[in-house]
Amino acid sequence: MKPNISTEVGAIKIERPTMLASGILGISLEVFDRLYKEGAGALVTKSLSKEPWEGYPNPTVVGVKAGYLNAVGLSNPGAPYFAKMISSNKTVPIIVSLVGSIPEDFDFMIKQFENVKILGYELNLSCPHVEKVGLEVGDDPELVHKIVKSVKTQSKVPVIAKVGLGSSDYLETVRVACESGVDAITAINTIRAMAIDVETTRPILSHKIGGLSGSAIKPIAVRCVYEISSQFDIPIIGCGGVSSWEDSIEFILAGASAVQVGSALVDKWVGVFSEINDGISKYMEKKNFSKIKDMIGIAKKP
Amino acid sequence: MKPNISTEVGAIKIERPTMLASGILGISLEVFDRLYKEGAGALVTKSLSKEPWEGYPNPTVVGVKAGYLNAVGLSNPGAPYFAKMISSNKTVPIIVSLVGSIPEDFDFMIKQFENVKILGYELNLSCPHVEKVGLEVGDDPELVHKIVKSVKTQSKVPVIAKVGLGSSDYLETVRVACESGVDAITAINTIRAMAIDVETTRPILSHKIGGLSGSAIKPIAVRCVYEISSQFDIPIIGCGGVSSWEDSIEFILAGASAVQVGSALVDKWVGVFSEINDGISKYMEKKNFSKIKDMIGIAKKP
Amino acid sequence: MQRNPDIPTIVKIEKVIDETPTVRTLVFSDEVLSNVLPGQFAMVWIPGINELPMSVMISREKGKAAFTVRKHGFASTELYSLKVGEQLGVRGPYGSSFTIKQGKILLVGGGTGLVPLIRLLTFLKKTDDVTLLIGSKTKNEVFFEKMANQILEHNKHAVIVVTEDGSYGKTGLVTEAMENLFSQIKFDVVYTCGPEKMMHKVVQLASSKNIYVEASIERMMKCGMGICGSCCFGEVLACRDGTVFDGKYLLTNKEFGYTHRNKAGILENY
Amino acid sequence: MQRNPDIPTIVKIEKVIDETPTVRTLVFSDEVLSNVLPGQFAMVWIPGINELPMSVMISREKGKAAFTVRKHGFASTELYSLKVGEQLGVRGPYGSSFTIKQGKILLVGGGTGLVPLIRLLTFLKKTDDVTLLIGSKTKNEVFFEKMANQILEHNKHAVIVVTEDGSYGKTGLVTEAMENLFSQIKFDVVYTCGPEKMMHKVVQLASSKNIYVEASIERMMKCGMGICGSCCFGEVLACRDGTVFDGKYLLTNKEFGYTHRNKAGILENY
Ligand SMILES: Cc1cc2nc3c(=O)[nH]c(=O)nc-3n(C[C@H](O)[C@H](O)[C@H](O)COP(=O)(O)OP(=O)(O)OC[C@H]3O[C@@H](n4cnc5c(N)ncnc54)[C@H](O)[C@@H]3O)c2cc1C
Ligand SMILES: Cc1cc2nc3c(=O)[nH]c(=O)nc-3n(C[C@H](O)[C@H](O)[C@H](O)COP(=O)(O)OP(=O)(O)OC[C@H]3O[C@@H](n4cnc5c(N)ncnc54)[C@H](O)[C@@H]3O)c2cc1C
Ligand SMILES: Cc1cc2nc3c(=O)[nH]c(=O)nc-3n(C[C@H](O)[C@H](O)[C@H](O)COP(=O)(O)O)c2cc1C
Ligand SMILES: Cc1cc2nc3c(=O)[nH]c(=O)nc-3n(C[C@H](O)[C@H](O)[C@H](O)COP(=O)(O)O)c2cc1C
Ligand code: FES
Ligand code: FES
Repeated sequence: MKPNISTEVGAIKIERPTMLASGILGISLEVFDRLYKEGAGALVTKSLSKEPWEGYPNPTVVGVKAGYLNAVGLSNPGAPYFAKMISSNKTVPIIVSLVGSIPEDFDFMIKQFENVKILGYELNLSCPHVEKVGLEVGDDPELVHKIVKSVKTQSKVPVIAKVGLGSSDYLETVRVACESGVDAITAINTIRAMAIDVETTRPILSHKIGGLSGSAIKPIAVRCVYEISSQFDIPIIGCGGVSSWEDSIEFILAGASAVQVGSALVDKWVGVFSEINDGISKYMEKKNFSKIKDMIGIAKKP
Repeated sequence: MKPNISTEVGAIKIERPTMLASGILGISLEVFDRLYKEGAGALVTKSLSKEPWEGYPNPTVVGVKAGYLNAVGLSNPGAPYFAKMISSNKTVPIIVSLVGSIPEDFDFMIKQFENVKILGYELNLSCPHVEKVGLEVGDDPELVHKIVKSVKTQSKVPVIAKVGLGSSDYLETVRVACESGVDAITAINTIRAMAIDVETTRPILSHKIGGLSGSAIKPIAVRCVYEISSQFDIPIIGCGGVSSWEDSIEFILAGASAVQVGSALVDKWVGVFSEINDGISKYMEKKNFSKIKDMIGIAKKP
Repeated sequence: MQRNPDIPTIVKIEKVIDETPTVRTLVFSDEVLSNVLPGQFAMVWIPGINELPMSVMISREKGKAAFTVRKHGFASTELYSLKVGEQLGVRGPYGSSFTIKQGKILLVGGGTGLVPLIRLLTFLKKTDDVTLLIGSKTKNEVFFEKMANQILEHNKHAVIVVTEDGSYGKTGLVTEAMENLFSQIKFDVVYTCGPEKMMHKVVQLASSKNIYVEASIERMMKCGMGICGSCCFGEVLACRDGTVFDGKYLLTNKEFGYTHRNKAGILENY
Repeated sequence: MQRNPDIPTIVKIEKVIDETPTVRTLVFSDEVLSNVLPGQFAMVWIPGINELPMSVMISREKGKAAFTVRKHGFASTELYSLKVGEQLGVRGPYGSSFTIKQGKILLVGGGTGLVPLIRLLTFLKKTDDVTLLIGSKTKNEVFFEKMANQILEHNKHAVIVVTEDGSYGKTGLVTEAMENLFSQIKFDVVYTCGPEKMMHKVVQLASSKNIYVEASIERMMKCGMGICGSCCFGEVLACRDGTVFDGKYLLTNKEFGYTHRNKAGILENY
């Protein structure tokens, strides 16, 4: 029998455990539809704000030896525009990523999606390069509490909190988010980092400091998933450097119910999803796992 | 005229800006002497504790895609033994790394080195995989204050604090260390991370979680050096993923007065120091920098 | 060590050529960019200023490449204003390229859209019969005419300039000149690059005659490598799936010729 | 994709061979390890238990490699006790190898120190005149005698076993037998691997006769790749500069034959 690679992230049920990470190509329904057909189990949108944001000037994305740096600056068309754009959606499993500074920002945005078919929300509490949102929210437990509480009251669909490594203990953010009723955790976002060009003696990104993604951060992300799943009883989505089925299994063994793929698109393009799904399926067959659930967190056995 | 690659880290003057990082081969005077002759400007010892430590069982060091993971567990022969071992030193520029939990630990260790020729101490406030020392100290500002104050009172040589990314704001640790009188900062140590083998479904390191080093962490380390040098007036030693002269210049442009090299020894072995020194020298010649100081922090220009 | 295409390589401008009062070609040495395929582009970092996608222009000297830039807004004007000896960061090459076909070939270019077409000329066979249509508003905005003639000197060829105001060459729109040619010559393939409205018309015309046609598309680009999504063009990404698409596909893309996204990702009309 | 030698590759034990009551050979498939040079070792992960350095043993089957392990303390006993079908992680190969010389060759091995010497035999020329001295405490601890004879069947050769209690072969220490041979034969090269006291004597004897000699050194190993420092041996690192060193160097190293470091890095006497 073919193994079943569908998975559940709390109340979110998806056919395949590989999602598109937020901010990656996540700007149009047509692209979502294409990636869904290519094998992504769910599509997380770019993080949306109340109003459209242009983001930072270029350079906003560059390579480094073991990954990528970006300070896109959360450019996005704004929640109202985006909600309208995907309002015709019937089939694509979309998770809407939201970014804001106060509960009211989130309330406003959630209203926009009231009649739009989406799987859930992902709260970006972890963007490392824009002021007053992202990590600056995630690093403030009281604010996290208020935002999650409020979003949970407003939202009819599950709510995921996306955390990252900021200037406070991310496990504290997870704790507060869990206590405030969040349905799942995505870990992790990019890690604050920079690159300086030695010829011009300048930081390369226009914002100077950006976020590191890709293979470089995978061992850190796996550690975070392992720590969260060891300390909390909450579904986890692993994110950070996933580029192969082995990486995905590694996150699942550490405690993730699903994974998100971002930077790996550079090397593998849209075929990355089916490549990973097939690999997971073959692995499960070989190892006699019949469903994803049987693998989640088993690296924690003593 | 040949550029001058000697540098000063506060009161510590060294002939070349490339140091051996703590924990790397740092176990015998003979090896230090060899690496000094190979071009290292200074040699930082393994972090020493009051008593000998065996460290964790193997596996303690393994590769990952973009670097290395280690949880050696601070194995070391103890400060008294080590002090005796290097007591005959006359020529090698040694920086003694110390690890402990309370000020008294450090006081005891510093006594051992009273009559030994060393350049300075590096306080390991940042080892990410041993309990009650390293990051668990670095994450506690009050303890950092007490330890640094006490060490500064005892020590006749300069004292460096080595920081890393823990569960609190590392810039706060830097601030407290500076206010407590530390002479320089080394940034950064390895970052908590892990790898799980998918075939056996087990964490690879015996300690499960270890520290990530190598190319993977370089952009994060450069960011930290840049942030510290933007906010504090303190000499900085850059560490994390240095494997070429370009990397070293990148750290210097970000604000470092010198760099430490660790994981790069795997690929380049002991020739790494002279390779980097030569590269720095050629770069300075081409760019018309006559001394290291002229390059420190210039990436911060607007 | 192989160079990482996603990390800027610093090059130094060695020569600046004034093509028109608002267009300049900046020449520099770079082995990798000197060898890109026609249609491929680079992300060009003007340190301290911005980074822009630029088609890679040929240089007739070995190991050299160039950008031909029109001064327009802030970033392109800064790029245009760089002097010999100043530095640029280049990453790439990115994107797909024109498919090299043989026979009776028509190229239709406007403005800096000529850049990839000029490179394409250097990839054609000596046996090809090549017609290049250069569209321009007015005489002093015409460039690359002489260079195109030189590249094609051993081919059966025609380089035809069309100005809207009739100050040079033929008068009218380049697409009108193209319709005229179509009534005389049966082309095997049409390549186009320039303003999207123009390309849209070219693709429609060629398709209506069942002639294979390819166009190179411009969209807002940030990463150039297919992750940021800013160049999204229907369900494809211009930087990665393109920039070159064939006419058959383009006519199914409802953005083609009508809309593109701004920096925030909002659709705007052309 | 090339495999990263520093990440454990999981292999499955396919065959277990009892060599003596306390020594077993575990055979597995691994293209990389099947082709290592004589003297090279792997770091062998016994999942959930520990990781130990092990010389890579040959297998006579293509694409296979093996470890020959003596049960001793906790980790080696766990390794020894593994069954067919169980998994091991292997990383490497690490370390230098014996220099292949020609002529009259003497190999002096003790215990599992025979492992790299047996591999070395497979690298010798058919024209070499080869003598292998196998030292052992007693008869039932002798192994690899037959295999050595088989490998050398087309060479002029002698495989001589020396037991301390005289229960098999010659009686006495292997180094005594070596002195005897030296009085009869002029060897061109001597290779040795085994207990360090034994190797020390072998190196001294060969050097006193001006015969080129190499020995493979064991030290506490953690990383295997030259960063942790645990295998430090004077100013060299056994895992990286060695494990094979020539006699001339070894006699300048004041640790050789006398001291080694424990897990904390403290020098202990042999
Ligand atoms: C694949 C590709 C190849 C190109 N090749 C050339 C070339 O060879 N020569 C040339 O002169 N121009 C070329 N362009 C256009 C160029 O990148 C700029 O869009 C143009 O120079 C305007 O820049 P600006 O600074 O004046 O823009 P601004 O004045 O800041 O903005 C004006 C408009 O320019 C466009 N623009 C600005 N930034 C970008 C960006 N990062 N990506 C895409 N469009 C942008 C937008 O439509 C914007 O609304 C190319 C564009 C693309 C996508
Ligand atoms: C390069 C090299 C090749 C080797 N090849 C073989 C081989 O082919 N077959 C074989 O049986 N043994 C081999 N050994 C020895 C083996 O690695 C172990 O040292 C031995 O099996 C004892 O392990 P243990 O678990 O019984 O040790 P324990 O009982 O835990 O300790 C006993 C002693 O074993 C040594 N030891 C333990 N762990 C290590 C370690 N990580 N590195 C080095 N020494 C250690 C120490 O001297 C220790 O004091 C080799 C060692 C090295 C360095
Ligand atoms: C270009 C780019 C844009 C991103 N934008 C967002 C974003 O808008 N919101 C968000 O939560 N994460 C954003 N991220 C972070 C990714 O979702 C992901 O957490 C991170 O890249 C790590 O995954 P990866 O290593 O697979 O790329 C972005 C990452 C990149 C590279
Ligand atoms: C095997 C190993 C052992 C280490 N031991 C120590 C240590 O004892 N004390 C310490 O402060 N840092 C220790 N470190 C961290 C290094 O000093 C350095 O901060 C880190 O490896 C990043 O530098 P790199 O990328 O150049 O290796 C160790 C690192 C490695 C890889
Ligand atoms: S420019 Fe980023 S996806 Fe095309
Ligand atoms: S075993 Fe780590 S340096 Fe040799």
